[in-house]
Amino acid sequence: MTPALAIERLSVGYRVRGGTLQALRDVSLTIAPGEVVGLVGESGSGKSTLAYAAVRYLAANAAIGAGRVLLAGEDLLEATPQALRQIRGRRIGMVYQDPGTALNPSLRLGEQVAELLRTHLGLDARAAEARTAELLRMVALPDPQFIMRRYPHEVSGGEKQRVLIAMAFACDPDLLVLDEPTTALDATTAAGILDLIRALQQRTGVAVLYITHDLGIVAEIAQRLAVIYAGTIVEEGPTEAVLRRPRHFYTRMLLASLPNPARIAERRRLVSFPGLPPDLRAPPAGCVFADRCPAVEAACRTAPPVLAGDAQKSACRRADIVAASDLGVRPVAAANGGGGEALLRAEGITVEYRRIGILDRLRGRPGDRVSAVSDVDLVLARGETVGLVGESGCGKSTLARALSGLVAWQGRLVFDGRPIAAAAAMDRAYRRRVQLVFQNPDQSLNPRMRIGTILSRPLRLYHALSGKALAREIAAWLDRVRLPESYARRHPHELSGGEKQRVAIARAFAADPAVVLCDEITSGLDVSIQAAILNLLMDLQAARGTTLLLISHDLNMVQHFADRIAVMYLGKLVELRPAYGMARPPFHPYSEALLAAVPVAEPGLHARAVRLHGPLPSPKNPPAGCRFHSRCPRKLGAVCEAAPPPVRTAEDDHWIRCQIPLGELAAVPPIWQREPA
Amino acid sequence: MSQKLLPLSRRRLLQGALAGAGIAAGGLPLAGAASAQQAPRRGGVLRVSVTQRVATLNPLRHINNPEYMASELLYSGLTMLGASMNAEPDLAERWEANAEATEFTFHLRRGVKFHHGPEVTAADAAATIMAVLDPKTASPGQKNIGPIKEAKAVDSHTLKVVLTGPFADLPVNMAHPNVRVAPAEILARDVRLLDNADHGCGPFKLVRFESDRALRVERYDGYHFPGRPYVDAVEQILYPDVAAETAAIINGETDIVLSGQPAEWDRIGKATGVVAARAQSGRFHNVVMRCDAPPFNDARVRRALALSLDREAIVQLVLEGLGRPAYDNPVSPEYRFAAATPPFKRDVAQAKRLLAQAGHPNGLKITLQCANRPTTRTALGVAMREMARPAGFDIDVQTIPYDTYIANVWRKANFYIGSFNTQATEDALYTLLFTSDAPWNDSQWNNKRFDELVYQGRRTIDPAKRKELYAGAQKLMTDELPYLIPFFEDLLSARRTYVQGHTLHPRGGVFFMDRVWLGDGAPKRA
Amino acid sequence: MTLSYLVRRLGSIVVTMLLVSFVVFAITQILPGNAATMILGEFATAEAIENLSRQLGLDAPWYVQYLRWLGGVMSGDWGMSMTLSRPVLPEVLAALGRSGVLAGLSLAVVTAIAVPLGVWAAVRQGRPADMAIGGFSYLGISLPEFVTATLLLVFLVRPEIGIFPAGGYQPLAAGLGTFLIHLALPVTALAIVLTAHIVRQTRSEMVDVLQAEFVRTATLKGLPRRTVLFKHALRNALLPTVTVLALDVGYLIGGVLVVEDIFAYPGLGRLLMFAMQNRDLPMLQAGTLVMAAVYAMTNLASDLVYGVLDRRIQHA
Amino acid sequence: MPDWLRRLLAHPSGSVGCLLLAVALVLAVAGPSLAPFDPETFHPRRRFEGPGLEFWLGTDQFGRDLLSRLLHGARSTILFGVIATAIGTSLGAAVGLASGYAGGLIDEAVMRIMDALLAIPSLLFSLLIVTVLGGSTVNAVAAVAVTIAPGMARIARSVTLSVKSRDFVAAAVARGESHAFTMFREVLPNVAAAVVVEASIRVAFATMVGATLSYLGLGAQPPASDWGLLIAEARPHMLRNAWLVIGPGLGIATITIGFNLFGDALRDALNPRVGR
Repeated sequence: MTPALAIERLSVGYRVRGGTLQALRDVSLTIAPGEVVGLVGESGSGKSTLAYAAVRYLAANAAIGAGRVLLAGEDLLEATPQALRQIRGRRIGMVYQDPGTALNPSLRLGEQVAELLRTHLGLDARAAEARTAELLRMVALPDPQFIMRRYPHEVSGGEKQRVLIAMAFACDPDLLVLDEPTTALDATTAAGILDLIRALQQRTGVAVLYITHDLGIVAEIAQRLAVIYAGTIVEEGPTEAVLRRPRHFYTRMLLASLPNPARIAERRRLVSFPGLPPDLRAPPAGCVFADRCPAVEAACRTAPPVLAGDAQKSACRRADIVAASDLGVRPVAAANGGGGEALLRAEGITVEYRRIGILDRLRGRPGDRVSAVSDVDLVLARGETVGLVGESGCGKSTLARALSGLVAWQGRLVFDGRPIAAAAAMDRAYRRRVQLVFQNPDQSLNPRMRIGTILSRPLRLYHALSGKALAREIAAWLDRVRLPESYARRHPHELSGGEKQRVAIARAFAADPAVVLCDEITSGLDVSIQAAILNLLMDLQAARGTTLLLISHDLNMVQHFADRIAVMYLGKLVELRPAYGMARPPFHPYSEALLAAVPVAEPGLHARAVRLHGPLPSPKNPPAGCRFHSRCPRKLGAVCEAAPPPVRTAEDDHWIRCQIPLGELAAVPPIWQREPA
Repeated sequence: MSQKLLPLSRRRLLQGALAGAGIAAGGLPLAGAASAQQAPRRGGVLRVSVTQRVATLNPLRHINNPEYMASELLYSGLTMLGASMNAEPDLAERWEANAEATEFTFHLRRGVKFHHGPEVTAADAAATIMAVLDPKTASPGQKNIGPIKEAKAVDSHTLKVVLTGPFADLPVNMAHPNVRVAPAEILARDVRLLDNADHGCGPFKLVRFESDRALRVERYDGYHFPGRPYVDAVEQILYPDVAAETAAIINGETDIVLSGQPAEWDRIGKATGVVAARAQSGRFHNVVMRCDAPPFNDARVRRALALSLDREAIVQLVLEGLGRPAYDNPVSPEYRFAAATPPFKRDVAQAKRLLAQAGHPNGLKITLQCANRPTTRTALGVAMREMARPAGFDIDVQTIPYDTYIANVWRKANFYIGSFNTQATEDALYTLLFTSDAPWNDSQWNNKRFDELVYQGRRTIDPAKRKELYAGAQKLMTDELPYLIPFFEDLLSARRTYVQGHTLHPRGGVFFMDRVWLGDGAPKRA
Repeated sequence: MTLSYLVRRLGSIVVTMLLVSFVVFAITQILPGNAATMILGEFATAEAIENLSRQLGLDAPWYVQYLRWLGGVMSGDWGMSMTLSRPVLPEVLAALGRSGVLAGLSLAVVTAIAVPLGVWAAVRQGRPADMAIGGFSYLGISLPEFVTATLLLVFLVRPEIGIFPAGGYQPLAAGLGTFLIHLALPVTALAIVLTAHIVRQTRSEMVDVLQAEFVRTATLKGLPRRTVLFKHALRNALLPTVTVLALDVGYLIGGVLVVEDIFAYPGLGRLLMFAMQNRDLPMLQAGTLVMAAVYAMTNLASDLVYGVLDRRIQHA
Repeated sequence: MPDWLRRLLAHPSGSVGCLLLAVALVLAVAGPSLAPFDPETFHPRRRFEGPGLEFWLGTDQFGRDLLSRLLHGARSTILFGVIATAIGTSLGAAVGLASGYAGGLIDEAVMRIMDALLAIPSLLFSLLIVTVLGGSTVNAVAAVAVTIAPGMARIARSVTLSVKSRDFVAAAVARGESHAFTMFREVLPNVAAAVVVEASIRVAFATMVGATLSYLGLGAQPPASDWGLLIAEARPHMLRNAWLVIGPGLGIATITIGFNLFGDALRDALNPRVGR
């Protein structure tokens, strides 16, 4: 049978300053009709180049060196522009990573779908509109007429992605290329999108190339899996086989660097990759992974390995020993555990933003009041790690900013036995003891300062160091975060993302703080780097007894590292529980949904579908009563809308804010169920 | 083309004769009009381009050539200035003076009507003269129309002008562009009523006045010189940019360039279908040197500067050769009583010597201020700087905006360049600029002897004697050098070849558009 | 939201215009020489000047003069011109109308030429067409108006060509052809700089937008190239250009000053030059105020258009 | 060599711009000593000559050597734009930085004033100021600087606001740094790049406004040889010797193109989005 898509020995390079970046080298991949193939790789691995090569859409500086891209046997690289137009959108559908930018901001959504139908199916305006409505209903958008008249910015990210999916399926294509379609979305939304894609794929039987960095997603959707690294496919085979018994060290390490609720025994430490991917302007002669491989041999560096094998192909000379290798993982660091003496006690912390328009002022109205954080009680004990999770916009970053005095707050704060009345009262001593690490090091490191200067600030301010002593201490801190001393003279842009975040961490710890607030510090990083950063953080914590507040949207990651977990929804804490035993009910319905939404790279391990309705309400006017009631899958009824939910204490260290009695909350089936192997 | 001086009899001077008026009406052969001897033809629209704006239609307030032209088109005066700078009859048919020339009687033409109907009477003329003299009117002519004590109507068509002292030139002064007869009734009500409306009795009546663009007048059929004007309408069109003005006449959009610029004249002359006209005049630039303050209170310094300038070269460099060197006598040969001024050569060595004698052996550093309009002032300044350098003068030329010049420099600064048109008479010139009591006496020369000569001259009726007196005054000026007057500028204009009867009057502000007609090849315009 | 925005913008314009009026008044008050001297000219007596000063209220303290003037402006009495002996306001408005025609036509021409050129250059990025357009636009923005206008005058206004008048203005009543041909050269002179500027703007916006992901989406939908370029890309690239066009009205006003003078076009620019040369203070104040108001209003209009067209702004 | 400079020179328009500015720099420094003649010496018999062996670019209405006048005028012409921009930029940037950093009512008030100044089109504003002060080079520089300042203030302020919202400023605040340190060490260096880029483009504009002021008789005054003034003086004579306009016209175009190219390339070089 002719494959839906066959990429044969494709090489693509980009002309850049200093030579040609060889993005893809001799890559072959086939997708049978009806098959879902996952293509997994980290940023810069060439997975997007491969995806766009499949529709022959490459940047102006790209050069296709050799190879063929066959769509049902027809070579796209030979196709005329007109033929290509006939194929795109009609025979190949695409869904993109960021639905926010993939839609034209100045055209109504309906028109963006309808023009496709008019172009390819020759429908007239009325028929196209009717069909658009049908398609939107198909992607489970409840009110198509309403959505069609909206502009992209007027609907949520999930809804935009649904519109894009509707477009991809509009002409009943043979092939679907999905480029990280859930990455830009919140976990709960992403889970819904993934459900939708899976359902539509099963219904239409379209062949799918699913590109992602997330092995967990692949595990849920793909029948076959290809792992790409530094422009070459290093392993390929049936999903289950690859995940269970990887035959390439890269795959193996990638799996090991993922936090996995199923492998809770490895808590607090992940496998991290040494080194960096090779410079593709001058790719190595031998195995591309040789520099970072724990089992590298001299022979690996001389000749390129061949992708070989029957069903499960691997480009590793030592494919046989991969699964058995221990990867040199260090023993599990002892969990400090909660329950220590309270270091930072926050009571009823509330952060409000007020916006008074001129009309409001004229009419004497108070204006909009946005409460980003509402009445939060949280205790951080000495030396413990508290995870704070929630969707984006739930107020978790604002809470961190309040605790470090960057925004004004109301409530009560006691630090180390000393009450602090307001943000203004946070003096230099407090600021030294409570440090904040920001999400994006590009933002948090001054691009015009050298790394040495950046690190010198806390040392000068809090430790009054100068001269040689200062230089020594800077060097010491660089060493502690495993960066070369010479980096002191560099500017931030000369560092990679992970290295920059190390500098930011060093700057925070250099103040000798008691508490470090980590605000999504790994969310912009690849998993392999994320693991290294988190490991570093844990090492520093272990060495200095620091208290950590680990803020993240990634529940999977947080439960791996934290002692206790706080779940936040629309500015309110809804649940606080020990991380250990995260899989054990009772759950707040929101926590339950968050847990269920995390894809796990464990074949055969399936999460129960717990899906939320609709988009996140605006914090400008949060729902009355329980703020979660508008999306809650287990809403009781009027009572949820009327009264604020009570706090129900399950155990010493576990409480849930919900109307549903604990017993009912506890009586839920387990979230993860293992398929019999 | 120099003007021959006409010896004028006492009678001719003091009494305008009907016969004389006839000659003037027929059109004395004026400069540049030599070719225009066919019979005048009526009809057509004449377009005249100007570079300055007509700010007001009030003739009493007119100050520049385009405005003078407007005055002429719409209004008439008691007399008009002939080509030889003599007074010719206009509204006044004739006039006579008493023996001492302290009282003049003007006899007005009968049946002349204002454009809006009423007849022009002596009362109107008297009111006009008194309005010009009234400081509230702020007429530029207030001090220039003669030592008039009073003007009054003797009867409906007889005007008597009583002077404060003898003044032989009064009939000529009555041709001053600011003395255009306006209705007494309007003047009594509010002089400002003249600003935007036509209350004249001139050859044309107003059709349209857009100050920023154009002025259009049409023939007034009741004009008191029968047969004139010849053209149906005259349009005066404003081109602030000289290059655009030139382009317009070369293109045939306009028929006459009212006043041309030396730099463009060459180009105009070469264009087909265009005649570049040129006439000598007494218009000059004067370098003002304050005689009451150092360094120019020493006549040797003034002489040294005068000697260091190459007059011929200046005419070439500054005027493109379109002028004559002047040797510091403001009275050009066009004036009735001009005396010959001996030319002298540039003499750097002598200049240097004089400068040293005056106490500047190491040279003299001094700032010369030049207004930016007309550009010839700056050019003259730059030329002087360069020419006087070898003699030891280090002249720093400062160009300043015209209005700053008027506000801060003119009549105030030590060393600057002025510019003046030909005046109607020597007396007008002298009493305007040079006598101790002259309103614009800017060099503060204040020479009693000179004042005496001028005063004698104005009360002397005998031309020969007058000429002698004025010659003395001229000699005094070239001896003492209160001003440097390097050149007389030629008057320039241009016209399309089909334009007939157009003349260049040496006075500069006299145009006689009512005598112009359009010959063969003129475009048909509405 | 939108209403509140509008109210805020209008409010800020009122404040801005008040400040502008003050700046203008202040500047003109520092002019050398007494206004009365300027009105009466070089020939006036001291007595007359004193009289007129009193009459004009020039003996009052500056803030009283300012408030009087401002009150006059508010009530439509903008004063009398000192040189033209006429009320200022009708003069300024008539001139403004004619300048508006000139500027509006220039903007229209610029938009009609520059936007397609900019699109073309962006599409042909890095190719000879782009280079040529880029070269032209660098030259265009680097030549002052008085040079281009002079060159146009000298090379195009010739009897051999015989099409273009040397300047002046003919009302529409004189016939559409006459009307337009008198506008041709001033419009060209004004348009050259602006065209260059807008071409660059459009090109750079277009280059940015062509790299945007929604253009990729449109292309990968298999839409015809034309649809992608004009319906998807240009629509979004034009938004910032709208703002730039409004800013260019500022350039345009500057250009109008010079170009109107050279081409004898009786607009606001020339009126202002005339007022400046003659120290006609009421005219100067009125003209400057009107120009500033026009400029401020254009900016407001462009902001509003931008707001209406780009719904992302209101959202933010 | 710093990274941005390398990127600047690698940029095609950047290299051309740098070349043109290098030429301008040489002219500004060494122009007068390169001149073959005294720029003010008349050659009365050699007026309006076209380019030739003795007078390479020909002569003007006084028979002065055009090339020498151009070379002598280069310094003041180039310096005009540079100095006016430098003054205007420093003023504006200082106001914008302070205002943006201070925020609140001060910011509101300052920006309203800047808006008012911006509402008067810049050439008109310059003209007004020069009309008041009187035409001279110094006054023209001041006038152009004053018109540049509010725009620069707006730019500096908006960049300051955006920089202020970046996390490294929040980090400085959270660390307890002084206002002076935050403003001058954290914010200013990040504002400076945008300001410098904008300023380098404004130089071209300032040069053109300077030339226009001279053309209108309100800038440099004879016998100076600023290029704008050369054009103004040559305008009546341009039909007899077109070089009198073409020479300084090309000169002005060269400088303004140079600064425009340089500024654009600098913008790209300093902008990481395009640079990498």
